[in-house]
Formats: sequence, structure tokens, C-alpha cells
Amino acid sequence: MARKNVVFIIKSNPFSWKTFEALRQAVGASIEHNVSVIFIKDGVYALTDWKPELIGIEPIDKSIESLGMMGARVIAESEAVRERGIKLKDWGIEIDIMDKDHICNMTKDAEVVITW
Amino acid sequence: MARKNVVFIIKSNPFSWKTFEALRQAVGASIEHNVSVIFIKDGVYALTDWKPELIGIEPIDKSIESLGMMGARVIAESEAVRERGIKLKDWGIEIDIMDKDHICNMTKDAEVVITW
Amino acid sequence: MVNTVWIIKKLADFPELELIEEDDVIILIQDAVLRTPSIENWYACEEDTVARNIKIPEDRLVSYADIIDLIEKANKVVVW
Amino acid sequence: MVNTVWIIKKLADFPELELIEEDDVIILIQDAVLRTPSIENWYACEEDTVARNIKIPEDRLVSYADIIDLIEKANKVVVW
Amino acid sequence: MKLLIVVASNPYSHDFNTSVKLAKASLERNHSVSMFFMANGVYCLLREEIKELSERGVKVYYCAHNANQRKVKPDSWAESSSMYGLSKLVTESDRVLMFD
Amino acid sequence: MKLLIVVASNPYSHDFNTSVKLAKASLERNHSVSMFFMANGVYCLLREEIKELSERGVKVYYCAHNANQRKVKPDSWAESSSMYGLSKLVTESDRVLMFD
Repeated sequence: MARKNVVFIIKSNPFSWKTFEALRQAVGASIEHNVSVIFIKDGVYALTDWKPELIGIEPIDKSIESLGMMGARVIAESEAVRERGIKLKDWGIEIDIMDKDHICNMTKDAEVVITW
Repeated sequence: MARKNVVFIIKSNPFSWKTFEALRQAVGASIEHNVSVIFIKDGVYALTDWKPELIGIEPIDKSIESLGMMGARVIAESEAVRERGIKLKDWGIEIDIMDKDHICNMTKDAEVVITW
Repeated sequence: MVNTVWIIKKLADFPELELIEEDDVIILIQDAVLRTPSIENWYACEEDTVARNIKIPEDRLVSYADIIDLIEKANKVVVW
Repeated sequence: MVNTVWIIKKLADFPELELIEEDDVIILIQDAVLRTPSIENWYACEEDTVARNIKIPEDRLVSYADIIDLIEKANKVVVW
Repeated sequence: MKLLIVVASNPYSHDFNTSVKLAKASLERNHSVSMFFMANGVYCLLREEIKELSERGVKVYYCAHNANQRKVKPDSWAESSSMYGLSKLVTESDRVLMFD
Repeated sequence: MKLLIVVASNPYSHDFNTSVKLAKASLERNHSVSMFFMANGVYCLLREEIKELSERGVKVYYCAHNANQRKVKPDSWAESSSMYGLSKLVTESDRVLMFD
């Protein structure tokens, strides 16, 4: 079966079940696809040191760790991070900071784009 | 039991089940309260001649008609109507067009305010 | 040849313009039909437009079958 | 004496300023804690703020019990 | 204080979290709390948190029409009601919080 | 064309309407259609429209974890699956539409 380039884009609702489900989906996909998970706009907040359990949401740490183990890339939009003046948490895996142009190119090159 | 001044404010999602449920709620309340249903911002679209059944939503005509029969007031924000250049449908009951200032005063005077 | 079909649900959520290429097509659905975009290749879902009583030129309206055909002809579809 | 307590869920949904009176109080909850308002009498739900790792001065933070007390003291509460 | 919390949001939303936490805080302040679930809020009746609130003294009501429409069959700790029932709860309550 | 529609939105949303209409239109064009329900989308399995699509040839899958979590018990016309199952459907599909 063909391995595909699959890009997940998390662009809003960073502190929600949506982000949790998006990451679960990305982990599942990373087993047989080349997966990149890209956080843009308000989505970048999901990569800060927030506390999901305080607001009744399951933590996303395991999902991000799994993405790292499966060789998936995790990317944050540099403009979005800078504009919000936020600091990303150390998730134990490498988070690539990438500018909009590069993110555009990755999206264009992807075979499947899934947005949340 | 005390009859209360209850204001319902529909401010977004005009073409949705939310509007349908808000109106059902307002009809129920109008049996024993002085009800005003105020459409502001994008909410005013709900008073145009739209076709809910085309997008899988139940029509709101009966609810608006019932509001009229129960003596509830139905109000549209004049600025919101003008900015959007829309024409309100003839719902068979009187729709008051009211400016923001009046709507503010009604909201301030209300005992209960329910927003959608 | 259509490159990417962008299905847009809300206008506030409009994809960055740099994402859209010349041979891409934009299809407005749901409440996105309330405001029309400033770019060239766009269509609006007819049923969603008629349901909202919005005036959009006939030649911009597409049926669900048309949308499926556009998706089939394109390389890729993105719901944004 | 508090007149109306406004509970704000999203900043884009901020009530028109003309709605807010001098003796009103605003409480930011959920994602509304991401951006702070320009007016005087506001608080933010502590748990929602800490959960999002947002820095807000201590004296602006209120617990759920505080929120309930503010609602009790006010004439009216509006979730906007 | 008699507090009425109306929930029309689904159970995996911020509104669910907020309304549960506010209900708990009210109980701790010895207020009388009613919760009314309607629209997508009726799915909340399937969550343990609401059952627990009911056990701790929150009166739980729901719109029977919405529950029926969504094929949700609430347990007996939740009381079947209607939009007219909601209206009567508004009469009895000192404050109403609407989450949708 | 093999079309995969993933639905994470609740059944009283615009996304529900859009995905049902797109699935119908695809069937009429003789495409092969799969629908995958996850997150709040699993509540959609309680709606007749999805059952009808299944009877007309749409393959309906759902995330068993999400259904279990939400106490939704799907009928047998819907196939229990997982995030890995979804990944395999992505492999087989020519186009993927995500609604959330």
C-alpha cells in the first residue's frame, strides 16, 4: 500500500478535545504514512505548557511523544508563535519552527491535508 | 408566581439549529413571562426569507408565529439590518426595528437575559 | 487542470492567500456563502446559498454533484 | 453593589461597550482569558487561566466559588 | 440563591466543563442548583459528572423532545421536562446561566 | 473515485448536512464512498440519514474508542474501527474530506 504524505493542520481551538482528537488521528496515520502535524494561528497555543486536565480534557503528551517515536514531524508556525509572545513547552521531541512560506509549500506538496 | 421580563438575544449562527432551539425556548417562556426576542449582529439573518429545510433544519415560522400570538416582542437591530443590506421576511407578526441604544436599554431593564 | 479544491466553511477561516495557487478552485459552503472572496476562481454551493437567500451570480453556483466532479478532477481537496 | 455580571466566553463575542455600565463586572472564562479587555472591572476565571498557562495578575483571578459569590451579589448575570 | 444552569452545548465542550464546575461551586456555597439540558446538551446526560452532580443534590431536568430526537435515554435521576417546564424554572430561579 | 468523508462534528451541525449531501451526490456519480465517524461525530450514527446512506452503499465506520466514551451503541450496519483503521482508509482513498 502506498505511503502518503499526510499533513495535519491545527489552526484553532488549541485547548480543546478537537486538538486531542486531531493528534490521536495523526498518531494513527503515522503508522503507515509520512505525517507532519502543523500548528498555525491560535493552534500554536496547544504546544505551550497548558494543563488540559484542569479543564476536563485528556493530556496530549502521549500523542506528541508517539508522533516523535513514529518519525512524524511536529511543526509550529514561527509568525504565530512570535505574534502571541508564547514559549513552547519541551515535549521531549523536536518541534520545528517554520515560517508561513515553508508551511505553504509543505501543504502544497502533501497528498492529503486534514485541517482541524 | 412572578412574571419576569425575559430577553432572548440571538447574535450569531442565524441559519442553525441554535436559532431554532432559542425560539422554541422563547415560545415556552412567553407563556408566563414578558418575552422579547432580539436579533442582533449576524443574528438578523434569521429574520430574512431563508429556507431551513434545504439545509436539514426545522422551519422557525411556527415559533415566530407563536411568539406573536403570545404577545412576545420580536426585535431586529436596525444597524445590523442596514449594514448587511438585507430585507426581512413578512412573518405575519410585527417585527420591531430598533437601534442599538434601545436594545441596550431593554437588556439593562430585563430581569433575565438569555443569549444564543 | 485543477490543482487543489479548497472547501471553505467560514470566511474568517479563509486560508492565507499564499496557500492558494492560480489553478486552485475555491468552493464556499455553509455560512461562508455570506461574503464573497476577492480572488478569481471561486464557486458557492447552490443549496447553501439558496437556503440562506443570498444573491450570488448564477454562473458561480455549483450543485453537490458539481462539487464532487470538481473534487474528482482536482489533485487534492482541502476542507478549510 | 454590582449591577450585572457579564460572563464572557470569547473575546470576539465581547458585548458592545454601550451594554456595560460602571457598576457592572466582567468575568472572562474559557478562551476569553487569552486577551484582556480595556475596561476597568474585569476578572478572569483562575482555573481557565492556569489551564491555558496565561499570565494574568493575581488580583484579577477568581475561583469558581468567587464567581458564584459575584453572581449572587449582582442583580443579574448574562453569559455572553 | 436559586441558580438555574441551562446547557445546550455538547459534553466535550468548554461549556460542559464550565457548567459542571459552577454547579459544584454553588453546591459548596449551599445554593440550590437546577440544571436543564436541551438541544445537544442532552448528550451530557450520558456523562458521569452529571449523575454525580445529581447525587450531590443538583436537580437535573432535560427537554424530552430533544432527548427523543437525539435517541438519548436518560436515567431516572434526570427528570423529563419541556420548554414550558424550563419557563417555570426561570420563574423560580434567582439567576439563570445559559450555556450554548 | 474512492472518497473518504471523516466526520467529527455533531449531528445537528452544518457539517452533518454537508457531509450527507456530498455522500449522496457521490453515490449518484457511482463513486465509492466511505464515511468515518469520530469524536462528537459518533452521535451521527444515531441519525436515520446515515443508516439510509449505509443502505445505499456507503461504507460506514466509526472510532470504537469515541463511541464507547460517549456511550453510543451503533447498529450493525456501522463497522467498528480505530484511528489505525482510519489511516488504512486514507491509504485506499483517492480523496479525503475532513469535517470537524
